[in-house]
Amino acid sequence: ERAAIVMPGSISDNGWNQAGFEGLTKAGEVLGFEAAFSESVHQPEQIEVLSDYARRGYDLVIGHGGEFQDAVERVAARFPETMFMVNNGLGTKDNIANADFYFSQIAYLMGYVAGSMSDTGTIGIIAAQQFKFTTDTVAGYEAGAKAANPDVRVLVTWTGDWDDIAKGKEAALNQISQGADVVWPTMDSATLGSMQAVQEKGVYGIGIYRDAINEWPEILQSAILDVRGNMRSYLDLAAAGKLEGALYRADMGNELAMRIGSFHSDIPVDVVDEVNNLIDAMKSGTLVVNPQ
Amino acid sequence: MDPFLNVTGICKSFGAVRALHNVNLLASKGECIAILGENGAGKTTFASVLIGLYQPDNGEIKLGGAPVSVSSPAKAIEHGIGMIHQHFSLVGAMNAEENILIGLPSTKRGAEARARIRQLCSDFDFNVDFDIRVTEMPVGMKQRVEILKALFRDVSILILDEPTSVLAPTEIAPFLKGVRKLVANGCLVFFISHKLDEIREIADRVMVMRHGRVEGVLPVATTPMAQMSALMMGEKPTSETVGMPKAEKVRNDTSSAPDALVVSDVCLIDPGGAEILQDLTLTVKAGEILGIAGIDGNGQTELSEVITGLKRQTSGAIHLNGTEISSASIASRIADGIGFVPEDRHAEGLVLSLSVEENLAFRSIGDDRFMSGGLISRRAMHEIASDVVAAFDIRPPDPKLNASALSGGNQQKIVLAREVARARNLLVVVQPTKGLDVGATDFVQNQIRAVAQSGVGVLYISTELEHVLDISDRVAVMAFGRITGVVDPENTTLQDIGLLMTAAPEEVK
Amino acid sequence: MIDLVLLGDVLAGTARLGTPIAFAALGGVIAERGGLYNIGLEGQILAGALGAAAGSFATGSAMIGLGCGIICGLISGLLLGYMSIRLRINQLVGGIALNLLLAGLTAFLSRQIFGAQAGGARVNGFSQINIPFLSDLPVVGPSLFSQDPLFYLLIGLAIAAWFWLMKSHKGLDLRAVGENPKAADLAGVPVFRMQYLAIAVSGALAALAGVQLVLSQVYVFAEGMSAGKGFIALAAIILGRWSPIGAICAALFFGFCDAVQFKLQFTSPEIPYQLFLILPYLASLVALVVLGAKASAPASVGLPYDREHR
Amino acid sequence: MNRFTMQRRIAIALLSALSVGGVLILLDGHNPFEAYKVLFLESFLNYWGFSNTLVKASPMLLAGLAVIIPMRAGVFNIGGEGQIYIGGLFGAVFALAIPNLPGILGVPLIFIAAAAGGAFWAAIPAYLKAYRGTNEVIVTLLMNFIAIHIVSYAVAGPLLAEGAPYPYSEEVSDAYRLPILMPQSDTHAGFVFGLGMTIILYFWLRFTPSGFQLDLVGRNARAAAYAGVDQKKTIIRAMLIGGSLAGLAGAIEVIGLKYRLFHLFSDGYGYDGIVVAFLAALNPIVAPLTALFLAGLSAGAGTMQRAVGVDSSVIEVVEGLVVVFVAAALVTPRTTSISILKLLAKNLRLRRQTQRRKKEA
Ligand SMILES: Nc1ncnc2c1ncn2[C@@H]1O[C@H](COP(=O)(O)OP(=O)(O)OP(=O)(O)O)[C@@H](O)[C@H]1O
Ligand SMILES: Nc1ncnc2c1ncn2[C@@H]1O[C@H](COP(=O)(O)OP(=O)(O)OP(=O)(O)O)[C@@H](O)[C@H]1O
Ligand SMILES: [Mg+2]
Ligand SMILES: [Mg+2]
Repeated sequence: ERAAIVMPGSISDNGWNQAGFEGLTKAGEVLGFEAAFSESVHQPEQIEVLSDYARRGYDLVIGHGGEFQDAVERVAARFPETMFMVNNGLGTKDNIANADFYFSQIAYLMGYVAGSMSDTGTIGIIAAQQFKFTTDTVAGYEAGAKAANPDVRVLVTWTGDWDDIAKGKEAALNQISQGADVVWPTMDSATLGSMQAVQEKGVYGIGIYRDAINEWPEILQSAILDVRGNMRSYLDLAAAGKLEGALYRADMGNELAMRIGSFHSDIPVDVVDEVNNLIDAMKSGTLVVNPQ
Repeated sequence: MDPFLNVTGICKSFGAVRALHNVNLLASKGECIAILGENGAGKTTFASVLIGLYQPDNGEIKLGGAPVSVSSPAKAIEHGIGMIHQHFSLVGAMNAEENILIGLPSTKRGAEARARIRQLCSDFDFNVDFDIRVTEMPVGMKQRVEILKALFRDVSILILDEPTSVLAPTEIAPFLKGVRKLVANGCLVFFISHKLDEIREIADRVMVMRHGRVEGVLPVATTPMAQMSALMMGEKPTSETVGMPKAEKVRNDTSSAPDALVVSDVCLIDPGGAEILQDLTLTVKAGEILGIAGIDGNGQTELSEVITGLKRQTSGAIHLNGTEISSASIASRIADGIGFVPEDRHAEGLVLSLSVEENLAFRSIGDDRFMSGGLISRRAMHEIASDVVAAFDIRPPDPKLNASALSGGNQQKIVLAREVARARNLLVVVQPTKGLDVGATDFVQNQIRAVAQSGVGVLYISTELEHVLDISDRVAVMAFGRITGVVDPENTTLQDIGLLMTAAPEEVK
Repeated sequence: MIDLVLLGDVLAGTARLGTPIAFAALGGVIAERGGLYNIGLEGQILAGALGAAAGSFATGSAMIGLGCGIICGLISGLLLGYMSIRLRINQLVGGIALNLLLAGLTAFLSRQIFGAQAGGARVNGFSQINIPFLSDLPVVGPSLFSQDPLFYLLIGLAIAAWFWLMKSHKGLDLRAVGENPKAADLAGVPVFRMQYLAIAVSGALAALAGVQLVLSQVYVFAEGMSAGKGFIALAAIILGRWSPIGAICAALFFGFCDAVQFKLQFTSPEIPYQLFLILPYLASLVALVVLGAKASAPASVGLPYDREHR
Repeated sequence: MNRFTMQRRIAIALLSALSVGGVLILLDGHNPFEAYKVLFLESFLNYWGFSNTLVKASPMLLAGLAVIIPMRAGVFNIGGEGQIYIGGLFGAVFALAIPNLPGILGVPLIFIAAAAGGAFWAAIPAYLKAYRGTNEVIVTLLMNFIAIHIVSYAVAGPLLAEGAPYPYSEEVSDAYRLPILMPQSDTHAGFVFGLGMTIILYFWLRFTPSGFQLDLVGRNARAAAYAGVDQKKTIIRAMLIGGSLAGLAGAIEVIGLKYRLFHLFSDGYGYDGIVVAFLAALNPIVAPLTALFLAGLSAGAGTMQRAVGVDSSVIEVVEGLVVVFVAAALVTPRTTSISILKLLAKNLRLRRQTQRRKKEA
């Protein structure tokens, strides 16, 4: 079995791409896959790169990000024998599977924590660019925050750049000076800049992709979108030859792929409990967060 | 005693062109050596080797007995070698003072330096405006700045490459006197010029060059002019070299001819408010050569530009063959058959990065001569150029060569050849003989006469008074943007003209 | 009162966002005044950033990081100089290629130096310096007089560069080289040496932009962290009319617009955010048109000087 | 340096670039020879590799021409990137708004719309340059950023395809897609179209008065004025042509490759165009060669990563080095403006002469 992943950004971005890269290589080691990757593949090259892997006989070719959906559809039609997967994709075919996350669900939890912990009643979220992943996340975050505190004000800043660290920092400083005392940066490298500002100004932050409190002590809670775990779950299927052209959506029910991280010690027990209750409600289906 | 400068076996080629071939020379301090040679003979190249601009392919330079390597102009300056360049090398965006001080050690740039520059100016009787940038200067002033720059650098060897070509006659004498003083103080001066009378006046010896070789180094005092020319031309008599009999000097009777050009009451006020041209009126009849004499910077350039459309007059009218063209575009004036040899060949007369043949065509590219079937015919362009190159003796005779590779004089010939061929109704020439050797000058003057004889009016603007007097049917003198008088070149004295040239504005009224 | 706080915020943001651009623009001015385009600013910012991060990472000293960053900038500047001056490569092609090369090299080296945790390795940097008394002023105090040391260095360097370029003899020589290298050469200016000097200094200044990003702002190196600042700096050079002070003002103006842009996102969330992102570029454009930047570039910038060519 | 022949210079240059790069590849833990084999073989000599090269060369060629024409008039068009975006936007909007025309009609109209878009984006700096003396470099540069954000807004907002996970528009209808030249691949007719443009522009510059005069303005504006050429109009004309060409590059990306308008659909092709143009010494007829070179380098570099696993950061270094060294080799002493073709021709002639001489001897 051979699998290849094609990523839009750099494998050392501390974010989406790094998660994807590590996901495939780690899973490959465990499952005995031969794993290949291409990083920083931009729009015009997508088709070329995806086809090339298919042509080289990779059994599974993964487009890491919704921006690959269209190119994967084109290429998949040409290589019916190859299985394709789009992380954060939307739209399946016989040999196209999608994997994505129920973003708004976990964002809701982050919003809830942030809303509960904000003294000022203002919290912020920073994103690079507006599309399904980010708009879902923002919506879930807002809803969660409102659930914790109906009067909360949620600041949203768009930086237009996933990797401009200085801009990430500036955006966070801006939100903080507007009164935000919890900030959730959701970019890639630029997240580092935002966290720097959070640390300097002594407010709280929220992590993404991994349990970020290990790196930044001011992290209240992290939305662990475990791309690794998510990929692991579908790579297991692939290894068993059972991967189908279906949507594999990770939600709070799939802890391997999506879960929350460690709680900051400042968070009172009752908030922790409420969050855990929310998770249970999500799992049981009594709490449905939109957009789904 | 060892000679001060000993040059042996210098060779320099540019591609296939052998610009210098085994040049040897001994020279001592306190001597002025003129370098004489046809256009393209290698004079500037030799000077450029001395100054470290070109690295010779072969050969050795010894100074005071010791071999020196002049690997850059900075090195040359260290060795006390300075040069005034044929084509100005000034920084346009800076003023005169800055241009003179560039590159000097800091110790020589203080307040005393400024005082010394002004002292030099008055010693040489130079009129330099220190408040304007070089781009705003008339050519004559640029040349004065170029000269000051070299003089300021306390050199023991000074090379002057055609230094007087755009100086006013009144400035030449004091300049030559100044140079003599330098020589007397022990400076070794090389004086490159096509003007035999200047050479005679200033040089001790003359080094005659031809096709990159030194044909001889002769004492000026005892060598007849004819011998110098003969050496320079390679034994052939002047007129034959240029392929045309020297025309009889015939004055055209144009009194009954129609007016080719009428300029009436033209004023030109520059953006700064200065009156460059003031109520200027003149007429050129068809077939007549009207000379314009005057000190450089008195509005001659602007007059030519107003007539050809490069500048728009503030008021007044211009008629060509009775039709008003006061506000016609440059293109339409070109189409009307106005030929124009501008003052600055590098700035506008030529496109240095184009080939000779393209330069010969670019101002008439839409003409039938250059077109076939609605497209530019590169072949026609080449054939026409081959003819012109032969007729004007442009060297090296390769129409595909970039114009930048040609010597100054040969470049000038390109411009002249093109415009002479273009002029159907009027030919305006400014400093047409600038940088031309004796033979080429004769040839060009003949060409201009021939153009006039074919019925075209010619406006001949030059600071070379002799050439103006020699060729013109009438001479108008310009000063301060006005015509201060129109004289008959046969019956006038230099003194009269000199008076008119310097007439104060109020006297003119 | 709110407005004053807002103003203070924006000013502080201006300094933060504008400083790296200003360093790079200052570098660009020096190079262009000497007749060389430095299109490699973007790559040199990265080189400086990596140098600073590596230096500080290895020794724990921000000062050594600063030194390493500057050295990386000098080297990358000299490299570009060699390409433009000696090899006479088209200066745009050379600069673009240098950007590509340095983007790759810094990424490669950072992966080697910091390992897989590339983005994560945090290093020691500078902290803010409060200028006594001035930093206590309302509004401008906290924003302008309580900055990191490199901001003050920027101001100092800008004034020094202006003085050197416009008032000193060597500065005159350098400008002459940029205007007409042949004239300068013939007047005895060592043209090539001056150009190497200018391009090396230019590289070092651009590198300071990267150093500032790493040692004063985010304390980590990240691939591609220059994020286009080198290109904005190119615009600032022109908007600042090739003057050190002007370029810095232009860079800070750009930073100002970017800072304002962030504020506007809060006040008008209904407007598409892309319009706000456009603001700094649009404002610079308008400023250019309004100010009528007629001033022209050094006459010979970009043209390789060849002594024997005429 | 002067003593080396052209081939020797290029060979030496490539060797130096590759050995420096080879060291890095070695450091990265791969076999440089294997990597280089892939780099060269798979960019030109392999069906798929060559097809990738052609796909990339198409926008690069048009973007290169979009730099060449204005530059020949003395205008520095850094704005190719922005013009590509706006051209792509105009083309896509047209294609999506009027989806039912037959291809024979629709495609030319899309091209016209895209050219108009690019020309419009170029007209602004052109006007500012010609009539207000504003420096075009900065205007075009700033407008690139603006254009990218405009397209970003368009595809995330009004043009966003239904249910799209990422900002992109609906697909253009089948009739509008450019024909595929190499079966099974994505090699669309864009490069051929670019070649056509190249030839037209070459002849225009060389054999028509208006083209010749445009060139004059760039070489010596004062001489051009003296030759009666209206500098302002020429600048505008050159920029409109340049902008149209870049706009066409945008259209080709949309209806040739992606069939949709994407956020960030051009990956710096406008800037690649600058390299293409200057490597070609601003001679249009050489631009296809330099575009192929640059595209092949980039395509080959990609395969080097996929086939051998060389780190992409190392590949960028190798690409940068190759461009630098080849550019250095192409600079001939003292004749920077001589085109590659001319040089090659000259070299061939020289070689034949020496061979003949050898035979005679
Ligand atoms: N840099 C150069 N590149 C190519 N050819 C050159 C160069 N410099 C000089 N030449 C050639 O060398 C020859 C000598 O030129 P040079 O300028 O020395 O002539 P000159 O005697 O000064 O002529 P003129 O009186 O016209 O100024 C000419 O044929 C010229 O074309
Ligand atoms: N770097 C450049 N900058 C500006 N113009 C150039 C440059 N290189 C070439 N040209 C001009 O482009 C035009 C066409 O180029 P090309 O090289 O084909 O002309 P050419 O050399 O005259 O052709 P040929 O030698 O086949 O007759 C010519 O006018 C040429 O001078
Ligand atoms: Mg000469
Ligand atoms: Mg001469």
